[in-house]
Amino acid sequence: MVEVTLWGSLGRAAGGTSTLDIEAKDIRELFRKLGEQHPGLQPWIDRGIAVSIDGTIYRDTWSKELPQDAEIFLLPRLAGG
Amino acid sequence: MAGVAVSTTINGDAVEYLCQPDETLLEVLRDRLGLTGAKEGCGTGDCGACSVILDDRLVCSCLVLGAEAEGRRVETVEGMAHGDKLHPLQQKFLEHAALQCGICTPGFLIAAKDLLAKNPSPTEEEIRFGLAGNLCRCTGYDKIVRAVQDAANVMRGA
Amino acid sequence: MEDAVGILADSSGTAAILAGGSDLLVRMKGGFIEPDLIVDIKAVAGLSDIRETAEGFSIGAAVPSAVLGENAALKKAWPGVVEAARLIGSKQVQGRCTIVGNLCNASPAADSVPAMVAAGAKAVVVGPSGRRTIPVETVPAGPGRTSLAKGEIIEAILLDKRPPHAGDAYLRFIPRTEMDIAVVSAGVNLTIDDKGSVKTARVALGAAAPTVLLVEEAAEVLVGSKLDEATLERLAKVCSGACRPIDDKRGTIEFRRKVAGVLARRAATTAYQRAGGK
Amino acid sequence: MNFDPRYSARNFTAVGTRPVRPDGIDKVTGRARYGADFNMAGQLVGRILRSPHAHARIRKIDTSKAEKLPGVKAVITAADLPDFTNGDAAMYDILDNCMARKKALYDGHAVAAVAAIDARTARQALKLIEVDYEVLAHVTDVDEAMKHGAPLINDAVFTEGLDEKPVKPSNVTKRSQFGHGDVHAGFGHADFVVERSFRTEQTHQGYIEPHACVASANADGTADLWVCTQGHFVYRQHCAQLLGMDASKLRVTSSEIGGGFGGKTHVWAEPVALALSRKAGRPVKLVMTRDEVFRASGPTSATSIDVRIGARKDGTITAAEATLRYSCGPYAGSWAEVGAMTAFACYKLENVKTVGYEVLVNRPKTAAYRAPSAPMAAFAVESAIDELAKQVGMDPVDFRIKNAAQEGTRSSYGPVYGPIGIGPTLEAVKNHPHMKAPLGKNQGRGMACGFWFNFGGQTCTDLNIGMDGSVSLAVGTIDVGGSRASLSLIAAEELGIAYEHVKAVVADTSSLGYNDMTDGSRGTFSTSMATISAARNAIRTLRERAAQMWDISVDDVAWEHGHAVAKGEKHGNLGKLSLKEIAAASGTTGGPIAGHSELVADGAGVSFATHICDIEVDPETGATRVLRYTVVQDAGKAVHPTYVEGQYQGGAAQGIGWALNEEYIYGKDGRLQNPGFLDYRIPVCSDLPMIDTQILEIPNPNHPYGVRGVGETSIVPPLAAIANALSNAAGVRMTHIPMSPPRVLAALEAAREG
Repeated sequence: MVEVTLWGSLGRAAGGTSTLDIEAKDIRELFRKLGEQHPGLQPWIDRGIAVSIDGTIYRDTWSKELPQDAEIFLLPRLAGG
Repeated sequence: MAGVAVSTTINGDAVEYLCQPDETLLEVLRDRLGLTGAKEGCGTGDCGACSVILDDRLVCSCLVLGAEAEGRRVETVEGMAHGDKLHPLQQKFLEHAALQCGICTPGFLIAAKDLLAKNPSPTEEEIRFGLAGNLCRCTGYDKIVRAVQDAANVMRGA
Repeated sequence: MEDAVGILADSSGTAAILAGGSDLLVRMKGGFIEPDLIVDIKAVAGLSDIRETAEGFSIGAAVPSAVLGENAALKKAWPGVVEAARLIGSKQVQGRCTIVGNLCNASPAADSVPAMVAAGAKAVVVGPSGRRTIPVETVPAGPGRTSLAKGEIIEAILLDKRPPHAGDAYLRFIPRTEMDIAVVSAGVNLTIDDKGSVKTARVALGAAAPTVLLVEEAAEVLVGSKLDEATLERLAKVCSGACRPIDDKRGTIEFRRKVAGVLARRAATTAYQRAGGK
Repeated sequence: MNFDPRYSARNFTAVGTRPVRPDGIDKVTGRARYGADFNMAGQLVGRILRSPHAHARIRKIDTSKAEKLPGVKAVITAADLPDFTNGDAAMYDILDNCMARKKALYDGHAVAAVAAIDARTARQALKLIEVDYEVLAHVTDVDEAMKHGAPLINDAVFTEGLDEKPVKPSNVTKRSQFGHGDVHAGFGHADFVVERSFRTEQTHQGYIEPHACVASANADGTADLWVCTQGHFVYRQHCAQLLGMDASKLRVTSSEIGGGFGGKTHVWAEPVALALSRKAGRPVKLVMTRDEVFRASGPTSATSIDVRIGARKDGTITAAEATLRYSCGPYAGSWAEVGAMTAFACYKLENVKTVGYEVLVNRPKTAAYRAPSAPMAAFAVESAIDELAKQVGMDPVDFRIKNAAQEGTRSSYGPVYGPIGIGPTLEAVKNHPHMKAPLGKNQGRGMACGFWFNFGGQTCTDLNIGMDGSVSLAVGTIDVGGSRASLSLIAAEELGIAYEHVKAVVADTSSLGYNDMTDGSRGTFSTSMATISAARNAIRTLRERAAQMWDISVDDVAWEHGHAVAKGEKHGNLGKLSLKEIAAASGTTGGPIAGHSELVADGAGVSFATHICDIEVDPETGATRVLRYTVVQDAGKAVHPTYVEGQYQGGAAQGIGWALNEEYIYGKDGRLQNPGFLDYRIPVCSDLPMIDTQILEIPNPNHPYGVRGVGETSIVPPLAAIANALSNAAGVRMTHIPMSPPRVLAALEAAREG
């Protein structure tokens, strides 16, 4: 079980909750569970979400495991310059 | 319109070409003679990327007609090195990383060559005002000025 | 010279004169003008010479600004006119552009024109009906328009010989340190007597009206003074008041008015020092 | 072989040195080929007809006269670009921006294009195309566009991210929000509060090379594209989709690129060139004029930002709030969202809230410009922080040190920070001689902080070892400013050979797997990760070949300083095998030796900076001159220090230009008034002093050598650093960028009378 925090706008798309507890061992399972429990998030997931694990930002690398005590934070995908 | 026949000298070689009356020297160099060292950054004389030396005068080749080169001497970046020996400015621009993307570099090398020909030991301010006609967006000019200072020392044998 | 005039007079479509070309080629590239005929006058005898005579200087129409800057006698006599010519465009443009081209392009913000007007320079015009000499301020008729008739070419700019204790100066305001067109500019030319009072003066403002503005009232403020603070203050006020600038992408009316006064003061101070005033 | 990206301290031999770059000779001799330097046999000249109106419905386009003009080989409109975007809104916007389908949405929007035998014919052909426009009301200002009753750019847009679903269309495409704690309560505890509104005008990346490409589409559905770009794989993907082609049938070769800074991360005219070439059956060369680059490529946003920050007497910030409105051009974007994320990123805040609004306007489609969205937000925040420090009575550096984020701080955009460099850059600035240098009349000093995220992303690298032991490195990320030098250093470091024996090239899209764009300062970070991984794979093969040559087990073979070494006394007599010797025998030991890597580089470390700036202001004209400038930034590990300094200096120079003179000026008619380098004033050589740099190295734990991206942060602090210097010099708080002379003079006059 990991605690996942959703950034402002994403939190609203999940019905106003900003933190969720989800049983997921890696990013792929996390996205699948998120989509099931909160269908409102699916368009955001499809468009691409960045996952921050203990402050390090990962793109949607499915195989990336989610350590139990890690701080998980979901962020919009970023464009650079 | 009928073409204009022009015979001129480019980097020491005799060259002949036919060009339209309203065709610029930059277009002639790049599109007719394959000398793509001079670059078009603006086409209005505001960026210096097309600088060449015309009879010992630093000019923007986008503001010179191809027909005006008749009987005159044109120097472009392609003529700066001698065989495999780079001009000191070319060498120092590399050593100081005075270029990043390099699109403005040919123009800067020609402008710096003209500057040092007329002022062999310029101050930093004289270099900066002497090169103010050449825009660079990558370097912030710092390493370009240092490269020109270094080349000036080498060329003076200092 | 007469051949060039003949070709131009007989030409049917739009014809353009080419000396430096730094304005002409920009307007051609931008599609503002598509001339059917371009007459390059650089090979015409005499047009590339600067001649010093008893009456003063004659600057050929094809002399590039950079060459003006390399003529010691001209720089000594008319430092203001030369520094104005040397501010046109970049170093690359300096190798090509001419003060006659700058005058005939008739931009209100032309750099060399306020200094020439302050200097009382004259233009020698050659045309189908012969040669005439007119004050430079009468050449521009409005933004991009001149008073020259079809087939007329300016052959040279004449500058008088300098009396003792004479000095001129030109300043412009640009946001950068190089490469800009003047947002507003001022040219001042004056002579002083041996006690340091201004005997004669001419003050001209650029980019402050549709054409370069000769401000008589400003000259009157200077004459008789030793450029004390009060005089300079009045000069600035008069110049700001005389302006009829516009709001455009380079500056606001209010900014041009204020800075016109500031530049007139500073240029007058430099001209006064060059004339030997303390 | 899975690759362990974690940092491990080591002392370097090649990395950290300053060799001359491998691709430099061509660039100083004029032989390097940029976008417009390439030609193909039988090529035509392409030109685009652009809307003169800011907003107009296109009723009809008559191309018949143009098609009949002798020398014209193809004329196209949107009808020649059928919609293959099947529901992908972002791709549809790109298609519509390449050629208007229903409405012309800004001055310069492409509406038609021709391919002809020469430029003169193409120009004449454009004049013969008749477009029947129905001119509509337009809006170009970001605040005006949000007002009730403003002309609607796209009546199918309903604001996303609001609590209740809107019923009426709007120019605001999205609202985004970040932050934590309770700002209302926080402001309750504040002894001092600063509240100000700021505006920044739209600016352009200002690359000296206009967009240029040569497109060659064949009847069999294959095509070639030679183009200056920051990401040839992304260009291939977008062009192929827009033209209904298989991506692998379109080979995109990147030319040398004459600057990008984010502006060449997006296709503008390339799909048009391909469509022209397909219709004409001949290659088409399409080069934008400078006027077109300004009117119709991708400048950054114009912004309007409100900031409110409160602090206690002891200097602790109790609450920070910002509302950020960013113009996106006529198409949706996420620029305010990124601004909202970066605004307070430098600080440790108990209560913080940022809200971003994406606003449609009749201006060109906004694209990224070096740390996109961050410089504007930093201008507002760092100006307000400076003012707050003054009210609290603290030195601006000390005030920032007291509130700076550290490892473990919850960032204003959400995640907790790992090891970061904001504190060390502030300490370095506090002790820097620049801070103690004397100032003269009308002179002032200002400082400001900046941050950028940096990314990783998909990267492929091939490292091939020649029979002579020299190494050729093929990378997929575009080298904009010298990364081939740093990547060669990295390959040399990992293989233990001399830098001179490595030759790095950028491969085209047919010789490597997909690579992400060179943006987000990821060039060196992610490609060095893939290069190290490829080198380690090659070393494994080298050890296997050495084992085979010695006829011992590969487990007994180690790799040290470019040599295979037999471990264990029983191999004491075997000596060492150099890479050269192993390579020479490769023909008999199994064939060519290479190392490949295809990975997603993650864990890009953030890069913080603090800048110091001295200026002098002319009280009579409002002109501001930069006298001295110092950049202190954390690079994690500077692979090639000279080029890291170059990124610091180049970013600062762009920031200075943005702060003082650069802006898009639109007339009341909605047309861009200064589309050229004369009146869009980027800094010239004589405008700037030398830009001093100090590189800090706080290793990024997620990169083997500790490398962080460095390319973008340096443009973030200058706007505020100069504004704070002006406040220090003349006591005026400038709130509108650029701080051009008319605006500064008006502020000085107001202060004198006030």
